[in-house]
Formats: sequence, C-alpha cells, structure tokens
Amino acid sequence: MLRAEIELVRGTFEVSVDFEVADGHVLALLGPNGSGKSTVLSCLTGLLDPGSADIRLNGRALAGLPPHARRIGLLAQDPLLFPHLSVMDNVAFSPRSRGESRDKARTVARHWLAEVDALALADRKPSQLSGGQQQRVAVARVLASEPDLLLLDEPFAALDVDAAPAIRGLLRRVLRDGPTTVLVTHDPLDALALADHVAVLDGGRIVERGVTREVLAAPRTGFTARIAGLNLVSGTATADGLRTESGHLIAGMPAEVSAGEPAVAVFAPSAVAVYPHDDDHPGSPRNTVHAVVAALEPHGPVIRLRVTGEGWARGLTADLTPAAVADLDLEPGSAVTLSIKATTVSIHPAAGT
Amino acid sequence: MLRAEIELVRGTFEVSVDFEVADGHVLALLGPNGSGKSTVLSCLTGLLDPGSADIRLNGRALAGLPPHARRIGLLAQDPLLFPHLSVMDNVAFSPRSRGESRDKARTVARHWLAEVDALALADRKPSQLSGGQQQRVAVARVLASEPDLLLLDEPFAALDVDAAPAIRGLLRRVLRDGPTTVLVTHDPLDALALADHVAVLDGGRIVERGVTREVLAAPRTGFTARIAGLNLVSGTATADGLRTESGHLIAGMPAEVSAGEPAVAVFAPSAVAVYPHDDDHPGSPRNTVHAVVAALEPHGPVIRLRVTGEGWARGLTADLTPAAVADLDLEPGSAVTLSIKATTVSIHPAAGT
Amino acid sequence: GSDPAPAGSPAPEAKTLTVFAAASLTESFTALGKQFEAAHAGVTVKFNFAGSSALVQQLTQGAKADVFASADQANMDKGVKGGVIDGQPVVFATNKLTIAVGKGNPLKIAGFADLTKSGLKVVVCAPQVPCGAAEQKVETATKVDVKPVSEEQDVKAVLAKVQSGDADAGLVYVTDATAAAGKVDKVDFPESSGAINNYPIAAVKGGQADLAKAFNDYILSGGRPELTKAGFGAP
Amino acid sequence: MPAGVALALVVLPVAGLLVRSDLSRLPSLLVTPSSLHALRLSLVTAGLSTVVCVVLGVPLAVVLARSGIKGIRVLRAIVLLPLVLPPVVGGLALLYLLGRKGFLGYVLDLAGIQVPFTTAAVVIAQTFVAMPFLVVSLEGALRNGGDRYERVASTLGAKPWTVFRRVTIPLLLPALGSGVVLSFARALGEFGATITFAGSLEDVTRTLPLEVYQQAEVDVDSAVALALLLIVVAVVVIAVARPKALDAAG
Amino acid sequence: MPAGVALALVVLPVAGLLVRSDLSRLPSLLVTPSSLHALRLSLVTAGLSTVVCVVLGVPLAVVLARSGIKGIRVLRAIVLLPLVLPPVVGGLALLYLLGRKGFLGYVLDLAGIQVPFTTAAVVIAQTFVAMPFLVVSLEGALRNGGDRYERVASTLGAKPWTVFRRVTIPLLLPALGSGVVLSFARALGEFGATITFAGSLEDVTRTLPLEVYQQAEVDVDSAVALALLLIVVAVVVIAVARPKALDAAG
Ligand SMILES: Nc1ncnc2c1ncn2[C@@H]1O[C@H](COP(=O)(O)OP(=O)(O)OP(=O)(O)O)[C@@H](O)[C@H]1O
Ligand SMILES: Nc1ncnc2c1ncn2[C@@H]1O[C@H](COP(=O)(O)OP(=O)(O)OP(=O)(O)O)[C@@H](O)[C@H]1O
Ligand SMILES: [Mg+2]
Ligand SMILES: [Mg+2]
Repeated sequence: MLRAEIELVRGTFEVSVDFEVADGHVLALLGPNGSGKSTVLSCLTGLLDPGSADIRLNGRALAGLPPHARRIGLLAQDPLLFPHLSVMDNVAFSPRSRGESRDKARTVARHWLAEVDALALADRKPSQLSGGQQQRVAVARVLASEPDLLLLDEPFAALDVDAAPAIRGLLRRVLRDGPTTVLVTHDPLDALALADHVAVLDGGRIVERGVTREVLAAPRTGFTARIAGLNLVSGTATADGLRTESGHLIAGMPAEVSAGEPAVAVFAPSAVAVYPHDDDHPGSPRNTVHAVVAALEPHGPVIRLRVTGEGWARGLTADLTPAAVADLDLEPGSAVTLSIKATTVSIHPAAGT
Repeated sequence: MLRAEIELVRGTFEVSVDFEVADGHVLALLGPNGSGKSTVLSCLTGLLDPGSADIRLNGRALAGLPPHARRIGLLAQDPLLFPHLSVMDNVAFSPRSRGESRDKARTVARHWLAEVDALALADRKPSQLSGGQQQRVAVARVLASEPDLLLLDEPFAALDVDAAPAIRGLLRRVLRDGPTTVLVTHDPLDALALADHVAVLDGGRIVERGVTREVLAAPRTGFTARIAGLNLVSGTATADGLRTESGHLIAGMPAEVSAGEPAVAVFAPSAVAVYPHDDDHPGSPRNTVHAVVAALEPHGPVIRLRVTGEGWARGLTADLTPAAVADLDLEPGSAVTLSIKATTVSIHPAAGT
Repeated sequence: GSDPAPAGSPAPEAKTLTVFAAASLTESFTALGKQFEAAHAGVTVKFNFAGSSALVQQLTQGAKADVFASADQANMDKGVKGGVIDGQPVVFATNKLTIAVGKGNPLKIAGFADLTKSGLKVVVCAPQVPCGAAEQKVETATKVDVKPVSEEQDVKAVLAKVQSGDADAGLVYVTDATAAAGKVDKVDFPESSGAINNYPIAAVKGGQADLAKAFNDYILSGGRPELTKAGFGAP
Repeated sequence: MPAGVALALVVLPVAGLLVRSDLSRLPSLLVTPSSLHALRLSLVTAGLSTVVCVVLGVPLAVVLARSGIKGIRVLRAIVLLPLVLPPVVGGLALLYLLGRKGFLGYVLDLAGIQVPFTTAAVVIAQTFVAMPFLVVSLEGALRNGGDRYERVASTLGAKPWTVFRRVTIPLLLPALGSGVVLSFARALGEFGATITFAGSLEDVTRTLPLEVYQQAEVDVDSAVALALLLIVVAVVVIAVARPKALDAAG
Repeated sequence: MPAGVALALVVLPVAGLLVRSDLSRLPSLLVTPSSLHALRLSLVTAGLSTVVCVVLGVPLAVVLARSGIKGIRVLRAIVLLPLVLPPVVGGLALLYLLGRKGFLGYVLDLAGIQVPFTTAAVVIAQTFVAMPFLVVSLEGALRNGGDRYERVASTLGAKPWTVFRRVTIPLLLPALGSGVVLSFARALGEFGATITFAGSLEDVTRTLPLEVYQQAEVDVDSAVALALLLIVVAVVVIAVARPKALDAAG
C-alpha cells in the first residue's frame, strides 16, 4: 500500500495532496495541464524534494530515501531513453543495475521488448527511433525495472491506433497482479479502463476522489464534469429533475438528492441528440433547447459539438458521428435544437467544494 | 500550393513519397508509429537532406534552400522550447528573426500566447512549465512564425481535455485562410476535423490517399480501416451484402461494387451493439454473431471492445459507453452476442494493394 | 693535471655522481662529464641543469646531489648560508659581457657607448639576474645610460632577439655569444672587465664527498680546455 | 573519495605555500610601484586577450564542431598546437612571424608598425597560448549539446547569424564561462611566450608572472608572495565573473 | 571570418617556425640518445599524469557540477588555482609540500619514500598543472548537459556509482575527449613546475620540454627543431586518441 502526504512550493505553484493506493491497485490522477500531476509523481520518486512529505510504501517510509532505493518506476512524459545505449541496453539497464548478469538482463529486456512489440528495434540507438517507438521502448524499460510502485505519466500520448490498445492491454495484464500504480492521464476513459480509483487534481490540490466509476458517473464539480466530458447544469433539485438558475426545468433522474437542495444535472455529450433548428420534436425526449453551434471538435471516433445559446444551453456539448455532422451539414454558426432524454440525465447534489 | 517528391534512405528505412497540397488546404498524414511521418516533415523543412527531392512551394523550388529560407514552420513531436528564453521570448523569437522591432514582436507574441491561453505563463522559463503548457507555447511559437507552409506533428498529444479542443479550434480558425498545412496525427478524426485530404503512410510509402471523408468512410486496405477505427470483413460481394470466407452472409449496403467481386464489408465500431450472450434478438438488426470479449480499451469517450470468436466475429471491435460496459458487466472472457444493423454496413470493392 | 683516481686499480663498484650545474654550463660540463667518466671507470655522471637560483632552491629543499656549480657568487652564497654546501666553494671559471649584434654588424656598433644611439633597439638582462647586474655595473662605471627596449629574464632571451633581428644589439656573456657564433657577431668592449662574473663550484653536504672532490679537482685542472673553448675566462 | 584526493592534490601544495610564505610582507610587496605596474598590466592584457580569444575563438569552435568538412580533424589538431608548444618556442614562432625580419613583420615594418616589445605583443602572445583553451572547451560542449535547438531556430526563420547569436551562444554560456576562465587564467599566468616575443620592460611588457620570475632571481620568498597576489587576483576575477555566466544560463 | 582570423593566428606562427627551422636536422636530432630518452619519458609521464587526472579529476568535476553544497564556489575557485600559478611557483609549492623538509615530505621521508627528483615527481608536477584543465572542461559540459538522464537512471534503481559509470561517463565522452586532450597537452608541454620540483636528470626527470630548454642553451635552432618534434608527437597522439572518444559517444 502507498500512503502519501506531500506539500511543496514550486515558484508560485503550491502542491498539497494526500492519498493512498491499496496494494496492487491503480490510482488514476486526472487533471488539466499544469495541475501538478507530474510534480506529484516527481515527489514520489524522490526526484523533487518536497517541502514536507510523508510517503510510505508497504510500510517503508520513503521520504528521506534517494530515488534508487525507493523501488519506484517512473515513465515520464518525455521518454528520455539513454542516447548512448542501444534499445536493448536501455531496457536491460535496470536489471543490470539490480545486479543481474548480462545474459539474464538481456533475457528480461527481450521479454519486455517483445511485449511492447519493439524487439525488432533492439539494436537501434534511440536517435534512430520514431517518437512512438521511443515511447514504447520507455514503457518496456520501466516495466523491466519491476518496481514496487509504478508511476505512469501519460503513457499513451505518442502511440498509434495499433500500439495504444496493445500497450493498454499489456499494462492491464501487468497491473492485474502487479505493482501498485499511479497513472496520470488526460483521458477519463483510460482511468475507467485501468484504475480502481481516481483523484482529480486542480491547482495542486485534490478536488475530487473516489471509486473511478462513481466519480466519473457523478462528478461533483464543474471541473470534474469537464474532465469526464460530461455536461453539468447547476440549479435546484425538484421532485423529478432540476430547476436551472435561468428558471428552466430539466427532467432527469434524481440520485441521492432531495427536492429544494442545490443540485446539478449531469448528462453525457453522447446523450445529446442534435436536430436542425426548424424541426419540431414530437418524440419522447423530455428536454429540448435551442442553441447555436460554436465549435466542432473530433473526440475519439466522434465529433464533439460545443454550442452557445440562451439559458442552460450555453456551453453544452454533444457527441455526433462524423456522418451525422455531415448529414446535418453542421458548422460553427448553424442553429440547432438539442434534445436530451430524461433517462440519461441524472441529478446529483452539488459538491461542497 | 505544395508539391513534394521525396526519396530518402535512413538506415534500413526507405521513404519514397510524392504528394501535393492545394493552396491553403490541409493534408493529414496518417500512419502507424515509425511509418515515416516525422521523416517526411523533416525533409520538407530541410532539416533532413533527402537523397533526392523536388519540393515546390507556390512555385518556389525549395530542395536546395537552407531551412531558414524556406518559410516552413514545424511543430515537432518534442516541443523543444529554447531553454534560455522566457515563454514570451520564445514566441517572439520568430518575429524578431524576421526583423520586427522588439515591441512589435512582443505584440505578436502576446497575441498568440493569448490564443493558446498561455499569456499568464509569459514570464516563465520553459523548465517551469508542465508538459502540456510547453506544447501550447510551442503551438504559439510556430504560429507566430507565419509560415507559408505549416507542418504539425501530433499537436494535440500532450493537451488536456480543455486545451485540446481549444487548440483544435484555434488551428481551424488559423488554417481557414491560413497557410498550406501538413498535419501528422494518429487520430483519424483530427484528420476529419482539420484536413481536406489525407494520405496514409506505411513503411515509408503512401498506401492510400484522397478526400478525407471518402478515405475514412471507404478504406481500401485493412491497414487503413484499422487506422480509421473501422471494422472490415473481406469476402465476395453479393446483391445485398457480402459472403465471408467462412461462408457466412453479412447484410449491408453495396457501394460501387457488383456481385461476385472480391469486396470488404466496412462498419464502424460504434454501429456494433452488444448483448449478453443468452439473450435472443427479436429486433431489427440483420447481423448477429456470437463472440467472446478479448479486451476492453478506452477510446475517446467510449470503451472499445475487441472480441474473438468463430468466423467473421474474430477481431471485430465495438464501441460502448462506459455505462453500457458497466451494465452488461463486460470483462475479458465474457460471452456476448454482437448485432449490427445492415444500414450501417457498407460493402466496398477490395483494394488492389 | 693530477688524477686522483689511481689508474689501473680494480674496477670499483658502479657509482653515480650527481652534478647540479648552472644552465650556461650545459655544453662544457656535458663534455667534461664524459671525460670524467672515461677517466673513472664505473662512475656515471648525471647532470641537473637549471638556473642557479632554482638549483639552490632545490638543494635547500633537500635535493640529493654531490656537486653544485653556480653561475654566480650570490647563489653559491645562498647555498652556503642555507647549510647545504660542504667546505669552501672555489671559482673555476669567469665570464664577462660582450655585445651581440646581427651578423656582419650592420649598424657598425663599435663599443659600449654606441648603445645609446637613438633608434637603436637594445636588449639587456634584467638587473635581478647576474648578466643584468653586470651590465648595470658597467653602466655605472662608464656613466653611459642605455635605454633598453626589454630587460630579459636570461641571456638566451637576449640572444634570441638579436638572432631574430628584432633587437639591434644585446648584452650577453662571451660564452653565449660563442655558442651562437655563426648566427650573431660579438663586439667585445674593454669596460666589460669591470664586471667579471665568477663561477664557483663546491661539494654538496650529504653527498659522496670523495667523488665530488675528484670531480671538482678535475674541473679545476683538466677542465680548462673545454671551458676555454666555450668562452669562459680563467679565474 | 577520488574527488577528495584530487582536491588535496591542489589544495595541499597551495596551503604549503601559504604556510611557508611570509604573509606579513605581502602588503609591502604589493605597494612597490613595479608590482603595481605589473599587476595593472597583467589585468589589462589578460582581459584584452580573453576578449580577443572569445571574439575569434567562439566562431572557430562553432566551425570545428558544426561543419561537416572532411579536413576538420586536421584543422582541429592544428588549433591545438599552441597547447603543446613550449611557450618559449611559441614566442619564437611569433617572433619569426611578426618580428622585424618575420614574413608578416616585414610588411608591417614597412607600414611603420612594429609589434615586438609593445603591449600589443603581450596581448598577441597571450592570445596565441590561451585561445586553444577556449576553443577546446567550447567545442566539447557544442558536441555534447547537439544542434536540436539550432535546427528549431532555423525553421523559425532565423538566419545563421541570428541562430548563432540568439541560440548557440546563450546555450553555450556555461561552457563559455569555463572557457573564458581557462583562457583568462592561461593568459594571466603566461610567461614564456611573452618574454620571448614581447620582452620584459616595466609598465610596457612586464606582466606579473614576469615580475615574479624577476623577483625569484633575487629572493624566492618575495617571488612566492607575489605569486600569491597573482592567485588572489585570479580567484577574485573568477569568483566575480564566472557565476554570472553560469547564472545567465539558468 | 573571425574563425579564419583565429585560425591564422595559430597557423601562421607555426608555419613561420617551420619555414625558419632547419628540418633537415630533425632526423639527426631525433636519434640522439638524450632526445630519445626525453621523448620516451615525456610520453610515459604525460600519459600517466593524464590517467591520474582522469581518475581524480572526473569525480571532482562531477562533485563540483552536481553537488548543491554552499561552499562549492570557493571549492571551484581553489581547483582553478594551478591554472594561474606560474608553473615555477607551483613547483615550489610542491617542493615545500613533498620536499624532504616539506610537511608531507618529512613524513614520507621517515617512511623511506622520497618524491622529488624522481619520475614520480614529474608525474605529480604534471598532474598538478594539468588537472584543472580536465576538471574545468568537464564541469562546463556537465552543467550544459543537465542531469535528466542521471535522474531517470536513479529511478530505474541504479545506485550512484552505477549511474556515474553507465550514464554520466558515457554521456560525458565528447567533453572528456577535449579534457583529456587539454590535460595531456598541458602535461606534455609542462616545464616550470617539473624543473623546479623534479629537476632535470636525464632519463629520470628530463622530459622533452626540459630537453628543449637544455638544447636552447647550446643552440636555439636545434631547440626549435626539438620543439617541432614535440608538436608532431602531440598532434599524432591527439589525432589518434581523440576521434575514438568522440566516435564512442556517437
Ligand atoms: N520549476 C518550476 N518553477 C515554478 N513553477 C513550476 C516549475 N515547474 C513546474 N511549475 C508549475 O507547476 C505546475 C504543475 O506542473 P506539472 O508539470 O506538475 O503539471 P501537470 O499536471 O503534469 O501538467 P501536464 O498535464 O501539462 O503535464 C504548472 O503550473 C507549472 O507551470
Ligand atoms: N537515424 C535513423 N536511422 C535509421 N532509421 C531511422 C532513423 N531515424 C528514424 N528511423 C526510422 O525511420 C522510421 C520513420 O521514423 P519517423 O520518425 O518518420 O516515424 P513516424 O511516422 O513519425 O512515427 P511516430 O508516429 O512514432 O512519430 C522509423 O521506423 C524509425 O525507426
Ligand atoms: Mg505533466
Ligand atoms: Mg513522428
């Protein structure tokens, strides 16, 4: 088990976090650029010296130990392969450092290189690799170090459509009965796939934490909702929905909230259907609202629409297939009507923070 | 207009490409890790000296020119901000180099920093930035150089959920009446959002090219289908679908293909519905097949299921919402039934390659 | 001369005689060392040539040597004061100044007084080193005020500048001008006898006294031809 | 451990020197006009020749490190020559070149310029022996650093000179710091080439090391005291000048 | 352009030297036993002291560049002392330390060890003057390179010594190449400290520069010719040794 309490001032930036990760479990650290994720990982490895820290890994106090004695593996945002060593020797570096024989270390290295599908690159120098190839080798190198605690800083950023799922699968296999892990990611669905728990960092503090599925399904701050890619409208809970600040009523499924309480309506962008503005909507969806398309952003296999509009329509997002976007001929400025089925909207108590 | 013919040998790796991009248009360069995308960009900038090249930008022959005379901006995979200059001076570097006054250059820099939402970081040194912040500054720096040709190598890899769409929006605005652009990406939907045309690289050669929507909707090789995230089953075309190699019939929409021809059935993972294995399917979907979940990978806002199974089920993918995955309690090894509506399946002639 | 080592005696055990000698003795002492070795079977003579002041410094810091030959009295006195000299030093050679000029004496310098000619580039030794001190002595005695363009650290530096043509004339020792014969010409001047430089030699305390005495005697007696060849005067 | 031994090797002798020398005489030595002249001359010439070293040596180092020419190895070996040349021989070489009968000096003489025995000659001699130090330390750093940032700068439209001025040089500052220290120190301590080429005349060419040697002929102890002065000067200059260069590079 | 001037400054004097010296005498000079002895001694001692410089200097440079101790600036200034010390004074300092009457020499003398006037003394003198060259050029490179790779190595479980051996040193190779060249050259050309501390005894302490000095007493021209031999040796060593170090670093 990892228990960490870390306080640190870095220029004008302050980090103050505490968290634990149970033995063999995976904690996902989410948060926007510059929220302190990499900083927290650096403190754990001992590369940064926090102002005050109490870090315990399986009972061992780590705070004073030098990095090499911590048995913590870090896959940083920059692969930083040793430029003077071949790919093979990069991966064999850690086994060699642990005192394995040359042959044994190479066997270990070959194993992990095969796992990341980079065995064919074994004899190259890092300067002869593409960005994604470097990243894969870096993954193999950190896994070969067999750490007690594994720290992964956006391991999928540079990988292609074939490599990313492969590495994800590899990590899942390794992590199943593997080391305790902290995974930094910008993708809430990486968290969903790999992590039991998430902690959401913002401005150096943990603003939300809990079991992954619960946090992502029921974000308690606007920030977390955005991270999770969900729509969030705040207002007051009613018996069967939410009254917005602008006075509109949103039908939804109240969850652990009583009427009259401050609350938020949460729904996924994928639950938002988009129609041309002049259509009328005789169908089942309870919630319809007029809006204007502000932006179209690809988001995985879908296009995410951001809209502006009156009242609660402002800032909503909707995920559409490219085909739908094409069919509806949507572009910034198009007037649309959004419709959201009430069954996809959940009403949560507003987070205290 | 950019016209490029490039031949290059780099160790054991050979690049041989030719392509053109019309004035002010955007070409997306897709391809797996190590397929030569970054190499092609390096040749365009003049940082790599190709064995033989004929590169013309708006009629100017660039092949012999030094990098600084080419007016080509490159946003590389590694941000490489000048470590000795402040963020402001990094972005002002290019205007200054063009001979602008200090004040003018700073005004330009401030403009672009504001566009990437990094004005607050103006006085920092790059070493005081997080990974994503560095990437944003690098975007501002290359845009401030006002190139005739803009080369972007995975500009969104390190960005968070707020920054990525913002930068994407910025790029779309800039590119609308901006420079001719080549965009390298691993995400076919980045291509869809930003590029008119795509070229798909594999092993240093362009294996497929065309108008973005057409290529992504009708991939002609298994590789391109995988890049585009689509399912692809090969067989022989019938009047209303495809007969697979294992003898099964898949209902679909034939497109420019006559019965008896070798063909592929193409459908998006998002078109595949998943049911528990013991359910029967009285509904409309024409195609159902039994399968076993092999892996679950997050993919943007959805979870992508990879399945194994008999016949054509092998290797299919399905995109589900996390909630659906949770509801169905899917995990590797779960037996499922897949169902695909025929309207979402298109039948294409098999590519010659 | 008398040869102290009895000729024909049974070959003595191999011995090494270490001689610390002023750098200006390099050529003559190397030759004399060979002669001494030939006359004394089993004896090898090793030289440590350096500036006299450096040699004294080394001796007072405990360097092991048998003989010390200095290029001036002052450094020998330092050695005596420092307690590293055994017995009384004896002057074995003298040296005096001469004017080194370019080959053929293009500027027709005839004597010491000519060195004040305007436009003439004269180099001398710094007053701190023996040749410079001697030159000062001559200046004082003759009341000729030479304005040098450089006060060199040693005679070699003076000679080098005359040889390269950058100096028109330089005050050097006869021995130096002799060694460089063919590259420079020398103009002797009578006033130089007012500043004779003495070369004393002595045995070093803690050295092999017998061998040192034998060597010193050899220099004083049999060394004359070789020393004269190098331009040294008799004591 | 080895670092400690290394340190001891440097510190102990100097400490020995301090112990043995009569520090109380230092002030009286310092105020003699000749040492003051020598000190001033040393600082001026060493400073000047360091500037010349930087102006000429930095471009040379860049050419050596970056150019892909075939003969570059030979060139590099040539640049290193003054390092191994005994300084006196170096001085002779300069004399043969710039002396009245030297093949460049002859031309200069016709133009009424005479270099030997002038302060300029001191600067030239010091530059000759000190420049390789600058070049070699810079070249190592240039090779170590690679040219990634320079390439980025060129794609941003910076011409080679701009790249050099705004990227190469600033990134080189720490190494330039070392190089400047090395060449300044070498120039400050230069003796053999100076006395051979420039001679030794108070207030014109007699720098502090020449004064030290001069003194050593008469009285070793006072020479040592003077040398300590030289050390103090060097340490002060280094301590003042160097951290700035380092800090600038962040 | 400045690079060209810089090159000319180095090349022209040496060319002048070549022109003026009597190359036909070089072979006959070379084969005299005393020059051969001196050459051999020079190569051996300069080689040895370069090795000592590397063994002691590399750790010292790492400590200077990486340690965050407060007093590190003072330490650095101290390490640079031998650079500015006139070599003769450096030799004196060593004599005061290791001579029979020196405070370490006294102890050694009791143990029956006498350092001055031995070949070991030559090596010590050369190491003393040459080590700062190695340390300074390495330190610049270490600061330039940063410690990113060293940090990665430590998170991979490599102990400090392993990091040093397998990451720091290999990445330092280009700079180590320069440093080794500089210190070897300095050791090879060393004169003042050697003659003061080790004396000039043929085959024991009379290295090539001392032999050159000796020859100069007899005949300046033959001394110059000998100096050219020194140059040739240095250039050969540099040309053979250096590219290997560079190539190894890729
Ligand atoms: N040396 C420094 N001095 C001052 N501030 C710094 C320094 N290094 C980082 N910061 C700031 O600390 C904050 C946290 O940085 P960190 O790298 O931990 O962010 P992150 O969460 O990893 O972001 P990203 O997703 O972009 O990688 C950022 O706002 C950054 O600007
Ligand atoms: N210096 C080199 N010597 C030999 N091969 C090299 C060299 N540099 C790159 N390669 C190889 O060239 C191929 C193309 O590399 P490139 O960087 O262009 O790939 P890429 O398409 O940009 O990949 P990624 O998506 O991972 O960034 C790769 O297989 C790589 O291993
Ligand atoms: Mg980060
Ligand atoms: Mg790439």
